[in-house]
Amino acid sequence: MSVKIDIEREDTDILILGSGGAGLFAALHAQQTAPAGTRITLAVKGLVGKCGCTRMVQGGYNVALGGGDTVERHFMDTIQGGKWLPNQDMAWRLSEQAVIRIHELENEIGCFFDRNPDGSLHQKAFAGQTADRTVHKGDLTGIEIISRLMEHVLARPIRRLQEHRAIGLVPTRDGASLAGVLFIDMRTGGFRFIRAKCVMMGTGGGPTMYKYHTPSGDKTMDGLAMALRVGLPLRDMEMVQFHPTGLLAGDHTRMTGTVLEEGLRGAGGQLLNARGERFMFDYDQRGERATRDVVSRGIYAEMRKMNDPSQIGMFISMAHLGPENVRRKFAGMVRRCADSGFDLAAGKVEVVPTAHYFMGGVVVDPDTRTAMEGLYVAGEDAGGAHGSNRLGGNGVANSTVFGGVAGDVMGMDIRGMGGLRDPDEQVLAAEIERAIRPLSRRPGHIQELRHKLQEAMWEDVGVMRTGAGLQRGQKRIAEIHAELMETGVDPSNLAFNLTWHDWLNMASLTEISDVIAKAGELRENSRGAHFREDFPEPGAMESSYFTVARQQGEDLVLAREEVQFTIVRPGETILPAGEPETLVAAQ
Amino acid sequence: MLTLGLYMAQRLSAMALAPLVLGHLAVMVYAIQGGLSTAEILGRTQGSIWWFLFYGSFVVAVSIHAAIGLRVIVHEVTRLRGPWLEIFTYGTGIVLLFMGARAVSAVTML
Amino acid sequence: MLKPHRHHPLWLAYMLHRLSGLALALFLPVHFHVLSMAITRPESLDHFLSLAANPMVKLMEFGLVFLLAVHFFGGLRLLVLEFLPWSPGQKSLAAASVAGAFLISGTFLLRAV
Amino acid sequence: MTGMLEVSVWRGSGEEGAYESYQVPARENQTVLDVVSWIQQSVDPSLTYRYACRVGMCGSCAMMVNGQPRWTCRTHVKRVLERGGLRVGPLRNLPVIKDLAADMDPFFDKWVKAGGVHPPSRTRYQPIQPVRPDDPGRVEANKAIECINCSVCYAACDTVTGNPDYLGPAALQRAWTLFNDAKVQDRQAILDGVSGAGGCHNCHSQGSCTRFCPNELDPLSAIAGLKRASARSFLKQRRQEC
Ligand SMILES: Cc1cc2nc3c(=O)[nH]c(=O)nc-3n(C[C@H](O)[C@H](O)[C@H](O)COP(=O)(O)OP(=O)(O)OC[C@H]3O[C@@H](n4cnc5c(N)ncnc54)[C@H](O)[C@@H]3O)c2cc1C
Ligand code: HEM
Ligand code: SF4
Ligand code: F3S
Ligand code: FES
Repeated sequence: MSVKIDIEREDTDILILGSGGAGLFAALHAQQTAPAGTRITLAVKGLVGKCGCTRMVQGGYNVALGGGDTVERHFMDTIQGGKWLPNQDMAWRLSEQAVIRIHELENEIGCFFDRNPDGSLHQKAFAGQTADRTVHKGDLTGIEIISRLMEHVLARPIRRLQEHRAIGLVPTRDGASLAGVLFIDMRTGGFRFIRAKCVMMGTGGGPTMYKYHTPSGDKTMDGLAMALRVGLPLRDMEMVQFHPTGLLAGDHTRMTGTVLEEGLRGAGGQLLNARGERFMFDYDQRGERATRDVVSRGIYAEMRKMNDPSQIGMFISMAHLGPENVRRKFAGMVRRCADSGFDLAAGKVEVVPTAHYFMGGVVVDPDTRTAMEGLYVAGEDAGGAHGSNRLGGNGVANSTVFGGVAGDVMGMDIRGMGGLRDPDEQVLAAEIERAIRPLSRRPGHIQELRHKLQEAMWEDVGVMRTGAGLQRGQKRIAEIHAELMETGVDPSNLAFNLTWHDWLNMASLTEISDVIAKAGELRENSRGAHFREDFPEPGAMESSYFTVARQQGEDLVLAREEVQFTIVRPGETILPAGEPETLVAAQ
Repeated sequence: MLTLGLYMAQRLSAMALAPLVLGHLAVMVYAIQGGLSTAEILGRTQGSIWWFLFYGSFVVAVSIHAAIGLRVIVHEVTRLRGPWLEIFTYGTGIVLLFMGARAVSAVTML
Repeated sequence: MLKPHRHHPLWLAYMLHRLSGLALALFLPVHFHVLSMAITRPESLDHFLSLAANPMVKLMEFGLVFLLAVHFFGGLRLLVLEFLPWSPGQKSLAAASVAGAFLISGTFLLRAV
Repeated sequence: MTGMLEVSVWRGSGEEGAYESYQVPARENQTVLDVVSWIQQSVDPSLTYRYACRVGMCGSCAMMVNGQPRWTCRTHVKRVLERGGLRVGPLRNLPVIKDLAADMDPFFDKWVKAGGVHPPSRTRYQPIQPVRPDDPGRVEANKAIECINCSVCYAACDTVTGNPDYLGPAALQRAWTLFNDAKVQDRQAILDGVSGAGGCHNCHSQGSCTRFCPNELDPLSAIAGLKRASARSFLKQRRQEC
């Protein structure tokens, strides 16, 4: 084999993976909290602030800012939305700290969120909320948040490693602590190992192993796959949130799967089947206005009923609201559809449910600490805050809140830490071995494998699941994984070699897909985003459990763990007696 | 390569030039239409303090304006910068000012 | 050939302004020199001015006045754009300045012949 | 649409390289990014390009398409096809890393240099400043809020090409937004930040920025605003000195 392996080694004090809401906030807070002179490095798979999903946030940011709404109410909505599975201490931290974080974003970072005529922040309600709680900047909230955060990070003495892909967490010899992280410098194709006392992982999950998905292309479950390989427990791995209306434009275009915003249905958009009939009322009395999971299942069921290979999706139609009106109210969305060749305002656009968000993640405590000393996880990579379902607007709140917490906690913890730790060279070597595996094999079509995986996940581990399907899914995933392991990449030029990275993406995706399917099999009931046709009941809330998966040697070990109701028990509430159930005016 | 100061100098001189250019054009049209000879023109301009001030300010403004204008073009086309760019700018301005002064004195003084 | 990213009126207006400014700036020293001959060598100035009857020279003069007019209106356009609270009619402004330039230089030419 | 597209793509790293031709199957719904992706995924695995969001939000995917800068994820092939073909190159005015991926660092360095960072006005423990949405400053600031820092305008501007110090349209537009932001206290600092050697006064109002901005933003006017504001403050200062 002609591949020569050099590893560049360097040290830093605090290392942050990813530049979404979690990564950027961690960097800023670490810089504020850590002792002067602490070296901070931000490493990211794309360009700082320009990759990941925080930038793609449209709807907004959940935070209770008075006017009747309270942190308690936000907390209760989160617990109920998560069907009693959330880690309650994390959900509480999320609701409580969101208040500070939004003030920080406005006052210190310089974000500007939409105002009411009197100058106060404007808030609206997503489905599943009992108060107008979502702060937003038009329907481009993420751009405002990430652009402003990015500016602050760029202007500070924070070392940036862009287009650096983390491929392995490398522990110390005893496996108890993290020594550092192995990267590929994508631009050169070389390896770089960076030791750090504290590492925060915020690589943002991202269920892109589904045929239809919304997240950005750089998100391929790398973080969770790395965590799995170092033996960390992952929870709620069966919980994949589908957004009901993803654009369907064919396999050959990257536009397929991208989101058509929720507001379209809220404003009265209708879902039609191929015969032009509305069908959502067959599935739920709220029709198109039902929650994401319900509408996704409705569309999926209707697709199955139609069973027409030439006509895959359903249609969203807005024209009855008046094309001019639609064009004005949803200017961005209409323009986006027009760019792709569809007329949203006057025609109808074909849609399918699309994988949107991953609730599962690394088990952490409310301070973002993991079972491994020196490793912190925040954002979509961390499990627990949302339980079985994430409310719209809680995603970006989660990543910014816990990213900031991680930065603060690392800045404090590092004071008590000794020197840098030495890596287990065997693990390091094994990670490199794993990454260069395809370079010594005959080049093949990785994209085809990705299609296969996406089909398998969509069909067998998708919107509606069965025990048999989940088992079939595991089999298919294993076959794809085996085929991937024998598929090579031309090693002649590794500099910015996207095909090599496609291979690595596939490796992470297959590893995690398997966990999703197994966790799905283990959960024999239907909660939130997880729906088992063979177990359609949610099960008793009192005895709720969540799934935990961890790699032990060659085996993936799964277990159910009981939910600890540390703050509130099912059937109870922490809202004062006499509080109305909802503060949102009925539509 | 413009800083605020140079920019203001260039724009203010342009504003000054605007009426002066119009005035000059009017004179030319008048002169040509009237079929005036050189001597006749000079006869009117020479010794006139008003013509001196008119063309004098034209020369000052245009020297500033053109020198800065050329500076920008030279910088953007040749990447000239630093002291040489300053020398070029001031040099151009001074040459224009000097030649212009000679012309004005020829036309308006006895 | 004009690169594709330059195919629009504002860029063309910019280039026209630049070329006219450059040409004027190059012509200026010549003009000053000719005028200053008025005292030093009046007879050669006369000779020079008599050339003005020549149609070729007429055309050149027209060109010069045209350049001045182009630059003048282009300059006014920029000054308006930069100093007045701004309205989006930039393209019409650019077109208007060229039209104005033709008008002025045209009258000049007509008068001259 | 059926048949093949004739696509030539810039291959090379740094200063060196050449256009290479590929035949790409034409599809009904196809963006320029899809064409580039197809080449990498199906015929030439070594082709490098950059994208992330694929919906026009991240500004990572800009390239030169038939000589014009564009976001490729939202540029439908039909709209830009010339004689059945496409010519795709890396963004102008930035160093090329490899093939279609440009190094965007200079763009962001200038963003920061232009003072594009919001100076904190209050702390996280103070109430959020009330700002009326119809406040004229806010209305002006809102205009550029959709900027995705894609660098398309930067690639379109010939002043950037000629004057390497020039901060460029996007960074200056950001400064103008901050200048109008009611939450920013020190306006003069912003004007000072854009009045240096590479500042707003170098803009020749070429307008290519506004012409090509995929989000229909208007850096040309924003820069004119900065020129106006700085000229006013210049004159005011002079008057005070006298
Ligand atoms: C289209 C869309 C709309 C959404 N709308 C909303 C909304 O309205 N409200 C809401 O609350 N939430 C919304 N979400 C969810 C929200 O975006 C996420 O919950 C949140 O932004 C996640 O933040 P993060 O920091 O964890 O990850 P991200 O922002 O996704 O960032 C992950 C970062 O990690 C990097 N990375 C990945 N792998 C590696 C690696 N191997 N090495 C180094 N770096 C790596 C990525 O490049 C990226 O920089 C939306 C999501 C999508 C996709
Ligand atoms: C007759 C004398 C003049 C000469 C020799 C002259 C010369 C020049 C030159 C060389 C430039 C630089 C061009 C560039 O940067 O692209 C320029 C720019 C400019 N001129 Fe003139 N000019 C003259 C008259 C005027 C007049 C009368 C006006 C105003 C009405 C004017 C307004 C401007 C402006 C606004 C610019 C700046 C253009 C820019 O930054 O792109 N000029 N001039
Ligand atoms: S102004 Fe427009 S073209 Fe320029 S960076 Fe912003 S979005 Fe892109
Ligand atoms: S293209 Fe360039 S010159 Fe000015 S108006 Fe735009 S920045
Ligand atoms: S890929 Fe994000 S803007 Fe095109």
